Amino acid sequence: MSRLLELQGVHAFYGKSHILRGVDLQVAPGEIVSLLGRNGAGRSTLLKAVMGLVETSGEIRFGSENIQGLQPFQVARKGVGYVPENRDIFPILTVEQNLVLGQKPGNERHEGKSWTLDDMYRMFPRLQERASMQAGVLSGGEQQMLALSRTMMGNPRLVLVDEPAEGLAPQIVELVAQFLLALQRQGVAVLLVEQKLAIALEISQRVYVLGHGSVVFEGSPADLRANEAVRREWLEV
Amino acid sequence: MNAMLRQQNSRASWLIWGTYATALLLAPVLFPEPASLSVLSQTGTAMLLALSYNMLLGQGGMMSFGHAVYSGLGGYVAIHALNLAAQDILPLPVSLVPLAGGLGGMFFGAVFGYISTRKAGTGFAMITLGMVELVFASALMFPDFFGGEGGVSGNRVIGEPFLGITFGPQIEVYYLIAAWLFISTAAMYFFTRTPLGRILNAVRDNAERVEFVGYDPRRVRYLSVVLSAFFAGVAGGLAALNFEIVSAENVSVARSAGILLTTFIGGIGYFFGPLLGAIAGVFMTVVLSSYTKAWQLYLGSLFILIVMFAPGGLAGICMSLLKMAQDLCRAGVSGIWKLLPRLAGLVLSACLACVGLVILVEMAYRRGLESADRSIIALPGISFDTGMPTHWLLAAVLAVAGIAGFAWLRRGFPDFYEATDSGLPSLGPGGESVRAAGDSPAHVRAPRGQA
Amino acid sequence: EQVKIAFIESLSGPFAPVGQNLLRSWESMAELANAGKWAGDHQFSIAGFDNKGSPQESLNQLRTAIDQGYRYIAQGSSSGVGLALIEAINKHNQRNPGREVIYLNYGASDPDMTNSRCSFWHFRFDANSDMKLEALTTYIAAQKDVKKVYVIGQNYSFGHQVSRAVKDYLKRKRPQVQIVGDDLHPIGQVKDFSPYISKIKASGADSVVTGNWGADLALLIKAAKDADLKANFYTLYAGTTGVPTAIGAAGAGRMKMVAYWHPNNEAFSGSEIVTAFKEKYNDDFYGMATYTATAMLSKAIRESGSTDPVKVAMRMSGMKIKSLNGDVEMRKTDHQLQQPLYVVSWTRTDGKQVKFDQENTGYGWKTEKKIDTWVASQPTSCQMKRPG
Amino acid sequence: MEFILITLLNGLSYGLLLFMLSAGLTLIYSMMGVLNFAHASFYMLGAYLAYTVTSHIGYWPALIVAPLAIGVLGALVERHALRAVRRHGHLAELLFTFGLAYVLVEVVQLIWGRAAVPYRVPPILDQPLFTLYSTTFPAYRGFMMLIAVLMMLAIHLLFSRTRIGLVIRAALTHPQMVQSLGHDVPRVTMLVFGGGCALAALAGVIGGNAFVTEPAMAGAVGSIIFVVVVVGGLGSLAGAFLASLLIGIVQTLAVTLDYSLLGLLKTIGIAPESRIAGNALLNLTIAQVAPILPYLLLIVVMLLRPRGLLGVRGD
Amino acid sequence: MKPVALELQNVCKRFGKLEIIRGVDLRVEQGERVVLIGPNGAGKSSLFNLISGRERADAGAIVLHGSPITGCKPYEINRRGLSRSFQVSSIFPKLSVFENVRCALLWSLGYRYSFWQRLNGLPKLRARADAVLEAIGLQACRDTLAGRLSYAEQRALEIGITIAGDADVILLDEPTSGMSRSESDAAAELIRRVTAGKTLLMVEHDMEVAFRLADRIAVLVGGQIIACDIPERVRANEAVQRAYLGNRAFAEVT
Ligand SMILES: Nc1ncnc2c1ncn2[C@@H]1O[C@H](COP(=O)(O)OP(=O)(O)OP(=O)(O)O)[C@@H](O)[C@H]1O
Ligand SMILES: Nc1ncnc2c1ncn2[C@@H]1O[C@H](COP(=O)(O)OP(=O)(O)OP(=O)(O)O)[C@@H](O)[C@H]1O
Ligand SMILES: [Mg+2]
Ligand SMILES: [Mg+2]
Repeated sequence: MSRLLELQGVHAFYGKSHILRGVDLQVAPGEIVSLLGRNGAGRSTLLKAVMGLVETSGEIRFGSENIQGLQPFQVARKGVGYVPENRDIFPILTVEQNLVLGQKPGNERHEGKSWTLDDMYRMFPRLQERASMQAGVLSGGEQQMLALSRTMMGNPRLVLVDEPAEGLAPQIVELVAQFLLALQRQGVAVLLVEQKLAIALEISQRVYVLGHGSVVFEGSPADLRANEAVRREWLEV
Repeated sequence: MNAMLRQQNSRASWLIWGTYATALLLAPVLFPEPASLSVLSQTGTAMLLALSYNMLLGQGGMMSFGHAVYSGLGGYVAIHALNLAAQDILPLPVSLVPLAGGLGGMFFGAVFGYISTRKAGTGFAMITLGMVELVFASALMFPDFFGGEGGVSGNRVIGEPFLGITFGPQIEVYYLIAAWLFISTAAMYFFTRTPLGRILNAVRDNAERVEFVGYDPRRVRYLSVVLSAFFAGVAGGLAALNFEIVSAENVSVARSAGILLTTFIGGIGYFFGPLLGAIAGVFMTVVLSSYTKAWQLYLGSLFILIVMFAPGGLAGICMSLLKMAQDLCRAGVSGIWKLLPRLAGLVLSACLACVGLVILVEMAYRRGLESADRSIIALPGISFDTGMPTHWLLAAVLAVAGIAGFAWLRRGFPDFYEATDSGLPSLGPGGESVRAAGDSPAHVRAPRGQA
Repeated sequence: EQVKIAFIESLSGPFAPVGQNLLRSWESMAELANAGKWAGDHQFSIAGFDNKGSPQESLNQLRTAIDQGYRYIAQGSSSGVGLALIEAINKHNQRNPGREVIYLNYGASDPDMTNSRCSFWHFRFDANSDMKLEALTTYIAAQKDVKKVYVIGQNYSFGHQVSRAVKDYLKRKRPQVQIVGDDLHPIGQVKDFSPYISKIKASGADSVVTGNWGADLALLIKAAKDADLKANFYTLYAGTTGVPTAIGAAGAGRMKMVAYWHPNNEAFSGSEIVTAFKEKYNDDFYGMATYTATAMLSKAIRESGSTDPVKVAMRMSGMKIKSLNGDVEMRKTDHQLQQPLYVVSWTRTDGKQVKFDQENTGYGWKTEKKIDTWVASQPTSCQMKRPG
Repeated sequence: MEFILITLLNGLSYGLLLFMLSAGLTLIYSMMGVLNFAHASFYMLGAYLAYTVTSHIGYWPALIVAPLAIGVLGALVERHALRAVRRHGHLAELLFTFGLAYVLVEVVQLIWGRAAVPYRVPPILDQPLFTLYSTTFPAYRGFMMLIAVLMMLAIHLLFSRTRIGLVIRAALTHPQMVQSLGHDVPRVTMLVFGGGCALAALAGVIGGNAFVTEPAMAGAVGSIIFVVVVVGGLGSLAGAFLASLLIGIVQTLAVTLDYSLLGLLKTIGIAPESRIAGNALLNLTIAQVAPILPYLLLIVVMLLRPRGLLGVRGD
Repeated sequence: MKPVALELQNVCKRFGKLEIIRGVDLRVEQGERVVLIGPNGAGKSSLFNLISGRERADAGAIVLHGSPITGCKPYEINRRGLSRSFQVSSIFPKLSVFENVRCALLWSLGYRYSFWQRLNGLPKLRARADAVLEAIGLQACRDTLAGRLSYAEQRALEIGITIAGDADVILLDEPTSGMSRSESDAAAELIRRVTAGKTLLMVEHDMEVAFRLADRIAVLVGGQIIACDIPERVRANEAVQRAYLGNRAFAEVT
């Protein structure tokens, strides 16, 4: 199996608190991988670790390069996209400016399709309606759509998506899920963190379960459904 | 258990307040020279002023560039009151003149605060900047009240001596200042423990949310400014008694900036921070300035260092030292032995760096400002000649060695910032941040957001 | 015995150059006096105390100085500080008999200091602003081509005084002269004087009188030059450190000043001092009052045979000496030095009339007229309380 | 007519002058949200450096060298100090620049002494540009206005032609996220800060000889340039431009208005008794307060329109 | 019929050209629990902003306990007994959890702008605050700075601040967002418990929670209420399904 992203023995820290304790994980091109775990298990931290947003040690490889210790913008320029859990849209910019910022400087394209503003607007017509508005006034769900589209504008080969369904109406959740599947069909890999088990299990090929900062389960969604013990111990309250 | 804890707490607080009072009482005994008495008196008023400023900055997140307006105008009111009392128009004992100052400050706080507190954050800061410029300009334009450039003078020795106290000798004025300072400190501390004081903290943290628990943040800010202006006015009144003169500089931007500087140096996250800041500030502006012309450079540099490396201020440094000491105690004898050499090394290299830098600065000042020709700074045992390149080199080597040593030894030691939360209020670029529909203000970031 | 003089001026911050220059003047005078045994065996020593330009801080420094045993206080670059010092010294002397100090004022020119707020302990060696304006207006009144005068000044007590005095005196001396404008602007706030110049121009003024000093003066003159305003400027403070540099060629021919002395005086008296000063400090000597003060103090000490301030003060009160600008007298009634004044104009140096330039600008002062002591002399309302 | 025309011209040129002084501050404030208190100090440094360069190799080289050098200095300050401070928030940044201003004044005095330096307008520009009725308009003033307009254009181009503006403004609230989108925020921030300082220095090169080059020069413009950018509004270059012109014209017009309250009372037929008539407040004319009108304007704008004239954000 | 606690009459709101709320009518009876659902951007939070006084309605009337509150300031509305929470937690990050709750209590207990009483000298206040902490399950982190709480804890605190003042009309905006299935169930329980006897209006995207808590469900689409009925009937409503619920299995309702 070729690997797009590979983590080996990754540790992550916030100041003195040690959050990830030796995580191993792989994502292959064009694969959707879900990262599950309880609140505070460190899933978001893992995504941040890949992006270089937290202090890390260990090895993080993207394609053939080691990206551990790189600055976030360097990681992003290599083709990693990140949709953070609190969306982090830029409130004082307009919706369109937010999207424009998603385009990477240098305009590197990769093999697949390159995304344009129009694609995004087609996907989420709501954004087009609000294109010239300050993004700060968008509704929670609209901000979520914006955050996702903005990252796609950079044509990433791998997207790290943190809780994309949070605050979305069921209908839009469905839309997002389809969007992720569409991405996958175009060869983009997705590392997904999602609370809503049903969605995660539905669309992903493999799942990892994090507990106490390390991987406690790895397998297919079917394996997880079958594994009552892991679910009870590491996922439910 | 709770009761016991509370008892312990109250014992600790008695201890602290007792120490504070004793320190105020004994200060003149410890520094008996007459000159130091006047420095002590100034320190007292500066402490009061800084505390009152921190009511706004530290507790309310309101950065004012015009706090001197309140103390200065309070001072003017006080000196006029004193002069009226001297003419027997106003039956006011000298010891209560600061009260007149306080009421004066409060009055102007009520007037100006009504305007400035309509805004928070940058808006507030800018309004106060405009205000102080206006007041300062008027102070020179209206000599009737402000006494022109000579200011208004008074004579604090009026009326019959009360219990032999005339307030002529400086020591009597010092104790008057100390008494007012102590009472005001207690009052301001009390304020932090009252509903209004607490809500003020809440307004600092998240003004919008406060509106949804029943409070009008503007009103909260307004009342706080008025109260803070009262204490500033008291400080102004005390200064008026101390100097027996109030002049326009007392309402200037520069003076306001000075208050901001000292308060911040002391540390705005702790109630007692401003006290330390005032001591440091007066030390630098009054004491140090009579030894070196470079005092402004030292003051500015200290300030920059604090902002960069210890935003918790001197108080923050104290607290983290305390914490370090506690950790050391816990580590036991062996732990102490392991740390001690390193600690000593740190202190030593810090001293080395300071000495080197100070010599460099002094040499530079001698060379640059005093006269074009060579001059000599004599230190006990050694002397540095600004005309000798080797001497410059020597000083530079000292400084660099000190800095390098410090940087090297410091690794792995707790960062003063990490150990101490600066308590810096968030000052959004536009004051409060943009409202997002269905969103809380952006500065209250979502949990564990990217810091 | 040592006669210790505490020099309280701004020695840091924006006004430090002036303070520094004056401190050096005092030091040079002390050297002269010590070398020439002006005060017999008594030696002068000067120490600078930095008041940071603030009246309040001056009082601090005063206390420090007194505590360190200083009995002679010298100050002069700000009337604000001067007024504060007078009050404080009065109080000190009243509260501490036997430890009196006296105040040698070599520049603070607020008339109040020798009128309503006069004090026995205060001696002014400069001329006060009323005297200077008296002299200046006398000069202006004599200029036949002056018809319309514009008064502009800083909006504070000194500016008010200048404006008032100019109007009163001119009215008295030559009522035909029209005051075509009277403007006040906040001190140090104006960056661009061109609107004022336009106004002056629109008023048709041929002369402008201003009490401005520092950057306010320099900018005013520059703006006038830019707009090609052909009016003469009559000023009081064009000579202090920094201003000549700032004005440079812009003021040539059109800037006049009234002063109690300047190096290009009729006999170039004091030129040795000017040259020596320049050589030593690369700076201009303009604080000649320090000379008068040192000389008078020396004489008083010599004559009274004591350095006790009370005795010295008694002796100085009413004393006459010869200073660099001629015969001068410390008037007994108000302790205001009576001395001749000069009206001078800013001119390119020519080596003959104008030998000394200012701040290496190539421009210096040329005597337009020397005004006799009695002309500038002013009545006083002072009712001095004398000790004993 | 003549007077009005000249007054307007004065107002316009003063307004442009203000804009020139505050252009760099606007750049930094509107993009980074930092009120750079050291702006005026960089302006002063620019003037002094230009003085030194001018006396060695001439004015025209100074026009290039001084801004470049100060720009680099600014970038270094950002890189090695401001960046570390930024994590403590905007207030810390503001305080840092505040302290920096304190120190820079001292440094300038150490290097160039405390008195004014003879920094003069180059002879070529030291002559009238044109004569309006009998008033000459100095060439240097025209040059100043030209530079102000050029600055405006340059910043405008920077804003509209590149994404730098967007990157920095986005980084105002979410620096990490902008980085995660592949933008090198630290570098851009450094460049912008350096650029702002270079603009300040350029203003110094030009303003230093038009005014007086002395250690107090920073303090003299310190407050007024804040008024310009704050009144103009955060995030708005056009706002700053507008505010400069507004302040310039208002202030210049006000100088010509010799009206006081007392005069007003008299015209409506009330003649107050002489004791009151001497009251300083009543006698104060508009002309006398003209130079402090901008502060009044600042307060009014903050109250009525806290985001500034054309600002895009505020509470 | 029970008395009406909150009533909206033809409320409208536009931002510039955009009409966000177009004539909403809604009656909530005393003690009733109404859940507001609707697609993203339908205007749910905006409606909350109008009711709680954060924004001003352009037209229509909002009536609380029979008296109009249209155009009142948020604090005035709160003093009349209406309290709301925010979609993204809005707490006081530099105060302790306990102080957060205590601040929320002060006005309702009548301490107002007092600066002459000592907080610690007010045992009633402390007891009430502790009771609230107990209810929201944050007793354990009483003295932690609120800004350091975990996400779920902050959500709980947000609810705590909202209910502390003992308002009897409570508006909750997506209280369970960002929680996992089992956590939202727990949160729903918490909400049921702490709002017992009070009037509740709540926005929720989690249908499980919505259907479990609601007495009635109102569906807001495009700024208008298209249905307002008991859960079963809303679920069956085809228009609602089309506009909101969708029909694939991701929606966890099915
Ligand atoms: N900025 C921070 N500083 C200190 N600790 C943090 C910070 N952010 C997160 N943590 C801690 O790191 C741990 C893991 O957090 P993380 O955000 O990765 O969890 P998560 O699995 O994404 O959970 P959630 O469902 O809440 O998003 C938590 O215990 C949290 O308290
Ligand atoms: N101040 C404003 N200016 C312009 N448009 C606004 C403003 N506030 C809200 N809107 C718009 O109003 C619409 C409704 O927003 P609202 O936040 O009420 O949606 P919501 O129903 O809460 O959605 P969600 O479920 O996603 O939170 C959104 O499209 C938003 O863009
Ligand atoms: Mg997470
Ligand atoms: Mg919403």
